[in-house]
Amino acid sequence: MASVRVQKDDFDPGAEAEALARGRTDVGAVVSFVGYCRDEGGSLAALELEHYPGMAEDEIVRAAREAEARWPLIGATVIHRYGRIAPGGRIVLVAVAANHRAPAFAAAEMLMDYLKTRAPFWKRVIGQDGAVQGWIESKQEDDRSAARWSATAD
Amino acid sequence: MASVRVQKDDFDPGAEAEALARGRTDVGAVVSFVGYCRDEGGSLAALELEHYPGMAEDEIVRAAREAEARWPLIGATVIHRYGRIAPGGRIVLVAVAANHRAPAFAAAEMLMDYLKTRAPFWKRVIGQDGAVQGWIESKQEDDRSAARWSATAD
Amino acid sequence: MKALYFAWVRERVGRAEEELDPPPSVTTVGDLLGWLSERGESYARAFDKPAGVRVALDRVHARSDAAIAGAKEVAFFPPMTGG
Amino acid sequence: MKALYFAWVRERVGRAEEELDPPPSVTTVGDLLGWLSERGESYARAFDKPAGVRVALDRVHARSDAAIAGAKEVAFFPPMTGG
Repeated sequence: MASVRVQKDDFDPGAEAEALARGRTDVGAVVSFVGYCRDEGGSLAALELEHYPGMAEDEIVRAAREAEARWPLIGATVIHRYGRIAPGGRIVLVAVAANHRAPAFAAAEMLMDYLKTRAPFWKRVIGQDGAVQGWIESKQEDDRSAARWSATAD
Repeated sequence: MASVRVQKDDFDPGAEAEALARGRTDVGAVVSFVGYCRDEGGSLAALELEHYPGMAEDEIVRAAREAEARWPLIGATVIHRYGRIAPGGRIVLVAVAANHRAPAFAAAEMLMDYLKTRAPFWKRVIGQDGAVQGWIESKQEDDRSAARWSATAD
Repeated sequence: MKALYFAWVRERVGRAEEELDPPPSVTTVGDLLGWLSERGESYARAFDKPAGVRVALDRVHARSDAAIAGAKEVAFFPPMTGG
Repeated sequence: MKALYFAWVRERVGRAEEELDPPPSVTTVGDLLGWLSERGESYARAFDKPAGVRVALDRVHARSDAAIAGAKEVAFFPPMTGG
């Protein structure tokens, strides 16, 4: 049921979120998350995102199925970009529609935690001189955040 | 810092959320919530929202200040409509921008919980025959959800 | 002080606002609710379950034990159902 | 089996993909990592801290003790940093 896209192109977050509710009267809540490329300290020309084609989509679909099994969702859209993304550019969208706000918030947070820790994407830093400055390291904080969803009995 | 609007007119959730990130390179995350008028069982012509002008704005501003004191937010927009809203129509928007996703999610959830339990709005049901069918009752579940934010030591 | 009534409190009282001039013995929000409930049948209907009615003093939520001294605007309404 | 390398694993190995034909004694993901680390300097650099390298079998995350029998595609990559 979830719509999952892995693409180079930018997306329209508002249109994606609204599409989940349009023409329906059972949707009470749409939560959407947009992740942007941040420039930490003015030295970043771009982030370059590498991904594992095929597995990236599969892994996001698995995460979405887990969310759907866990909460009563009406719809979900996940878009993750790859390639070069300049500061201020959009990287990822998670949008979730549900009857009520609690499942919509929880599912959106779970999907983001899973995207961070399980979807096969890797970011590296391109400096303003055009030089590749190495791969961004994964954060333990993200692992802890993702562990919330397996630690809970619910 | 937060932008708070109480209005009769509809709003554009995508434009509001994007405005928080546009032209900036420090925003890493924008979480937005849109609440819609649901039709529970096909008998609803509209919800009619009454509010307390002046206090509604004040109370939302107070909630936004609490969120800003609690988490490092870059921006926040809250819009709450009043008047008649048909099934499928938008009622409320909360959009929060932050460096990272955790504070953006937490602040958006807190703001929604506070809007539900502390902002002076009251909904009543207008049936398909045009008859007023009485006031919607508040939910204990909403009070419990809002209590999360005072129970936490953080 | 100016009193405002909202939602079913407004409907039961039969008006949206009025001037109130409570006696000096009425010092708290709780006192005010008790005094209002004795002003006649429509007020009794609105205020007979005082726990069900919320009160704001000058546009800030106030508890039953809050002092009303100095308040210019007092509002009475059911638990909120916005969002 | 077809091997794919991503991010700094790809850079250290010096290629994005290749065919692997491990000996029958290599039965688990952990065995495979050990075997690869002994294929020369570039592989040693990529696989010397095996805990740092994640593995997927046929596009599903696999732990060190997972059996590789039957897998057509195995991928090696650092911890993920998407989202």
